[in-house]
Amino acid sequence: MEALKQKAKELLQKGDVKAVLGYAVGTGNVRRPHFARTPEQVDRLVLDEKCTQNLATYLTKHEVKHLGKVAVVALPATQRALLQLVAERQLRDDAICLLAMDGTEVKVLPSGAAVEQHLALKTDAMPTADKAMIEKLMAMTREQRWAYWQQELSRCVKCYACRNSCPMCYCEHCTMDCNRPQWVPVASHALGNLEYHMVRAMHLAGRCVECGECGRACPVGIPVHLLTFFAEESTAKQFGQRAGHSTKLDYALSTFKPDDKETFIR
Amino acid sequence: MRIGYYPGCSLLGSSREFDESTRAVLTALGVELTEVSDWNCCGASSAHVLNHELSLALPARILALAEQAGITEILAPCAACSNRLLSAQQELAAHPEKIAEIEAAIGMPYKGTAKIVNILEVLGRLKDQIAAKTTKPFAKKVANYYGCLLVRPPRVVNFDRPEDPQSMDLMVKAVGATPVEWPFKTECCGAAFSVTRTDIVAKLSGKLVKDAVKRGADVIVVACPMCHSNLDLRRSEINEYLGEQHGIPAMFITQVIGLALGLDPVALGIQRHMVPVEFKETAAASAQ
Amino acid sequence: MSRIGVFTCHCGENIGATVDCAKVAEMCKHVPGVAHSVDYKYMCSDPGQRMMQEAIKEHNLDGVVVAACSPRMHEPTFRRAVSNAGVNPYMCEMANLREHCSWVHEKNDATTQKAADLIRVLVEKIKHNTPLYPIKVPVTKTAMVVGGGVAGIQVALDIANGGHKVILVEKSPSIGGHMSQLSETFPTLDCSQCILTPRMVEAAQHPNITLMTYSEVEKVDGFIGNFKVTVRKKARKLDEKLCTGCGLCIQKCPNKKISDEFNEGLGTRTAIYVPFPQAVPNRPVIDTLNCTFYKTGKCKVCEKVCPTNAIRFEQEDELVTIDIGAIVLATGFKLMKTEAFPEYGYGKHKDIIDGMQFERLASASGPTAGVMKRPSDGKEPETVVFIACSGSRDRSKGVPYCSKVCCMYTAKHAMLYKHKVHSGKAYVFYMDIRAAGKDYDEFVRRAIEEDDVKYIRGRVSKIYEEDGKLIVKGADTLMGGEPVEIKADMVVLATAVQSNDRSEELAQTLHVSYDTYGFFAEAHPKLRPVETNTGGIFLAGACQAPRDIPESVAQASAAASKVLGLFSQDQLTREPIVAVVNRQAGPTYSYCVGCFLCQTACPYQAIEQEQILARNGEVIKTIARINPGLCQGCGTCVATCRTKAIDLQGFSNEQLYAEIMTL
Amino acid sequence: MTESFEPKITAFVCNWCTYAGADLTGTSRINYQSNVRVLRVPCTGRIDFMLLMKAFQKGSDGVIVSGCHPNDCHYTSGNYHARRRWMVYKDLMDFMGVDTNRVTFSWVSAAEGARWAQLVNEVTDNIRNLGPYAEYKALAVAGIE
Repeated sequence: MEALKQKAKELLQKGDVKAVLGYAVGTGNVRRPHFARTPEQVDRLVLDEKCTQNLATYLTKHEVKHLGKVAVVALPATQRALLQLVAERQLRDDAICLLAMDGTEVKVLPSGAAVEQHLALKTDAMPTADKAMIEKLMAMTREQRWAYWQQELSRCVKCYACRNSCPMCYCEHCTMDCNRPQWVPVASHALGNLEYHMVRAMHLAGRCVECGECGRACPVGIPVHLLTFFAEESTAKQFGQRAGHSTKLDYALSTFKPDDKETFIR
Repeated sequence: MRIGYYPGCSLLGSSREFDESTRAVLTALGVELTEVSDWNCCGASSAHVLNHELSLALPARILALAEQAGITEILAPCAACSNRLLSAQQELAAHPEKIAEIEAAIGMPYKGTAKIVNILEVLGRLKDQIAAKTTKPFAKKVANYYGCLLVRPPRVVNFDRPEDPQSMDLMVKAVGATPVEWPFKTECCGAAFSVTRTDIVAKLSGKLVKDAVKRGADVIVVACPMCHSNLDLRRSEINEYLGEQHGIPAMFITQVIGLALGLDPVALGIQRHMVPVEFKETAAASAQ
Repeated sequence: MSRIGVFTCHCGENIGATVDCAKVAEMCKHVPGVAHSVDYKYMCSDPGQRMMQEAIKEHNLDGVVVAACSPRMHEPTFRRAVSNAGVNPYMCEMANLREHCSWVHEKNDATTQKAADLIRVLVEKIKHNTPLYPIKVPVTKTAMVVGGGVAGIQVALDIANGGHKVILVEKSPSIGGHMSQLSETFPTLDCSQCILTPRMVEAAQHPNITLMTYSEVEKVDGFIGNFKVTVRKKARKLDEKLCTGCGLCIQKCPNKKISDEFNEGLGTRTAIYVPFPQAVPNRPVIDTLNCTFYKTGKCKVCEKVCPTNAIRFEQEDELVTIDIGAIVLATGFKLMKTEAFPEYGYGKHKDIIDGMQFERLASASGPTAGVMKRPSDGKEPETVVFIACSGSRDRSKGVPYCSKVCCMYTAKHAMLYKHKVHSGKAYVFYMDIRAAGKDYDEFVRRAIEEDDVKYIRGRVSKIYEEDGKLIVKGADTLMGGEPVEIKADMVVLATAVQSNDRSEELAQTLHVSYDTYGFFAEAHPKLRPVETNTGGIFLAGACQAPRDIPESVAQASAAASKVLGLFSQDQLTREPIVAVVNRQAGPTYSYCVGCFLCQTACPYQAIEQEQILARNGEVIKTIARINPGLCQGCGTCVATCRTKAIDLQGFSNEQLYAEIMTL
Repeated sequence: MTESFEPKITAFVCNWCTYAGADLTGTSRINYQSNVRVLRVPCTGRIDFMLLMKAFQKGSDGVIVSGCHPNDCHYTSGNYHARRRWMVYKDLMDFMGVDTNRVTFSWVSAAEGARWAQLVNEVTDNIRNLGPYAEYKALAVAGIE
């Protein structure tokens, strides 16, 4: 922790970055994002197992971009999100500065290439609980799955927390905001909820970095992250392309192979 | 250098001199051989064509035993053995789903981590040392006979050029021999017909012997027990078929190197051959 | 409120007998937005069209649904009619009551109801249609032809004769290509150079053609009608204007032992050289890799003997950028080398040669002056074996395709050999004889029947040397796989035709697609064989697939006609069914967030980057822009765009949404 | 399932292959059931998955999506992109419990007039057997006031 603070202070003092984005203790002992712009503010940084939020989400926001270069305390999922954001041209490679933990050592990753290399050391799979849940759902009958999701989604109030917390949902104009035509009904009712979550999952297929932030952000506890996890896994399984592993764009749904194999097209 | 060793059946039977000369030469070069304990048949000849599961399980057991003994690299001097080991290892690597079934069959875990090497690869690494330790240059004209399993199929063995290979030629050069330009390096010797159809062996190997002599070779050098059987053990059938008497000896590459290193010919099993290892005075030899 | 007219056609009995057209017309009257609805016997007839045009004026209609046959049949007819009545043609849609309804369903109420439904869908669509106008793109009427072989020369001549400027770029010092290396040509056995050389001269002298030999395309920007091509003119090391082509430098060059590319390594040349005597332009180049001066700093004999002082040792490559309207690729092919055949000795036997080497041996202008001499010792070969499909149709060699020309040239080679060596024996090993073409099969029969060439159906497994002979071991599959062994003096491998060196690199420079084997991909295998997927770039000859001379020439003229068609108007007019990226006022400027995921989805490289600049020139945002000159209107980008920033004119989100909501 | 249930089938087809193929069905006078309503788009690449969602919202009991066979796309690769999209979308629909028997993906070329008739008949019969897509219709009723 002290090493991290030390590095953060160094970066600020040298003027390499304008701010360090990390975690601090918030109300009720939760971990909240914290922008440290002075060495004093750095002292409030914490990093422990309670820090789970994917901070990459903030980097595409106008307000943060206006700050200048920001160093980010980056968990593996955050690192992946940053790579994907560079691939999707939402961040410039030279705007990247990551503080990543490698055991007890703090590493400064100053470029996409450095992140790629660092990430290559780790195979960060989906949490086993989520994997098990997806398997459990797939073992159900189709009707049971329908009932499960209808039950779950009935609690959705369409607050869009899942969307807003997602590092890859950076669009300024979301399909949900589209009203000519009004693709998806605005109100939170059975049809609109199903459609919203289906669209969100499709838009993240091949792009989801599997941080699970959307699921954690949901105020009514719907496991919405399972949808994007599933879509990403389906894409990866079928096409062998994965999000968040390279600064070079390799999006499965805008590329193809003539011999892609499916079994259902008649 | 320490290396695992899988002799296989031939090296304990008809080609005992291959085992003897391999051990003698490698020991002389400071290589320590660790024989895989409790090894079994590699599945060559019949098993692999009759039962696919067996073709995987037999080599897998050998490799699993090697893994248990902490062997990371395993030498199988017999070309058929190394070919079987490689084939099985590659198939299991490409189809990991088959591993569980094979593990159940052999009753031990299999990882497939041991690297399989043939005798020419091992000798190739030691070439400089061999050249330096050569006390009695093998000043003969040599027809290098690779046969089929050492270089084929290329996707399995991935060793040397499948047509007109070079590794043995370079090896014998290092001990002072002159390889002859020979188009029959990989022609068929008759292989397993050695036992069942000696007439075919006589015809096929006869062609090899005759051409090697015609191109001025003093000796045919091999690295496969099967090749050796056909060219040596079946020489009387060959000569009968050709209607000519050819006394050109067939030797294992390890024997050639052993002689060059000045090792005892008996330790190399030279006396075990059907065709005596005797050389008439040749131009290459007298030049020395 | 829209004022839409619905015109239901009976198509005689074709629709009328199954669908109650009068009822349909009546039902449509009550659809909101419909101002006028009638039925008529034949809408496409003159009176029918006139009736429609009058109704448009009388009822002040702003959109029209014609419920008749398939839009694939008469959409242009009715759009023209509507346009003549003063309504934008893209405000007219056709409901397919015939092919999709009356012809395929029983006569009953459900069918009539379906007819009305089909119309209602389009009425709702039209409410969201907007007038569209043809896209105009200016055209620079200069063509560039890349590759100066027979295909490239033909394209250049055809375009030039059509009255437009052509720049013919060739990487080697002379135009002529592979055809200039050939001895005689099948199936007529006329001398290749005799027919090609006049064309080469014609191209060089044509007032509309500029030759750029010893030059390569370096970079291509822009799009159809408006390319900017950068060409690297490699330094010939002499002043082409001063050089008269007298050849004195070549005679005096002391370095005479360089392997001659034109003769496929069977002859030698000097360091300053022209590739062959009939070269166009007849100007030498200095091969700096082999020139003594460049290696040792001494020599300069050529400079001393040159009567016009044209030698320029210090000359460097020059980059030239040219405005071009259309590009034709005619970069040809290469042959697989004999080194690629381990079973035939890895290319180490001098007397195992490839087809192009045989051409040089047989050519009157070749290294042996057309006398049959084998390369190793210059002896006349008494037995020659020709092996067709060497590498072709062989997956293990990476060439599963048929090289197409080998069956014919192998027959020709065997024939030429027999004509030159009457007592000689010629054998051909083949897999199948593919001699489809005018007078082609007759030609092969002639080789077999009149010239006594022995054709053996089977493969050759191995060739090795024994007592100065090449032992060719094969099988005769028509004799039940009987092994065949031939003692030959020379073996000719009809090696596979492969895409030319660096063709993939060139394809990437030009943004055209290419297949697994590096051949350039045509836009459609049947219907657009000389076009590429990139507008304004066309294909001719063997750069697309293996081709013989007649096919290359025919394809060249086809490509030229495409270019001439493009150049026939000052502006290129295109259907406005193209994608557009949404634009709006700041601070968002566009729904587009610039993720460019659409870029790889576009089959036409039509998606570019556009920078939105502030007044002070600062980049505010980078978004996608569709180049309407390149977009073909497939809409794949639209479905890829998450923010719905891209839409397809004519099949917009609103239109399709409206259609579905009518169901 | 009621005796008189007639399914509502919506078809999204590309202009160059399947639409033309359906035209050929007409010119060949091959009869098929009239439940299907065809919507024409330039290419399967244009078919946004949201169009399928909307078709179900509007009460389609079955949906057909059809275009050019692989390698035959008028735009060379629109169908390849579409195929990938469907491969993922179908998986996702299944994961969310949407009845994927309700969607039929198919390649019908401009020469396959008879195949189009057969496809429509098979899908229509199949959906008639499955009955109305009540689950989804209930959503729409609940959803749209």
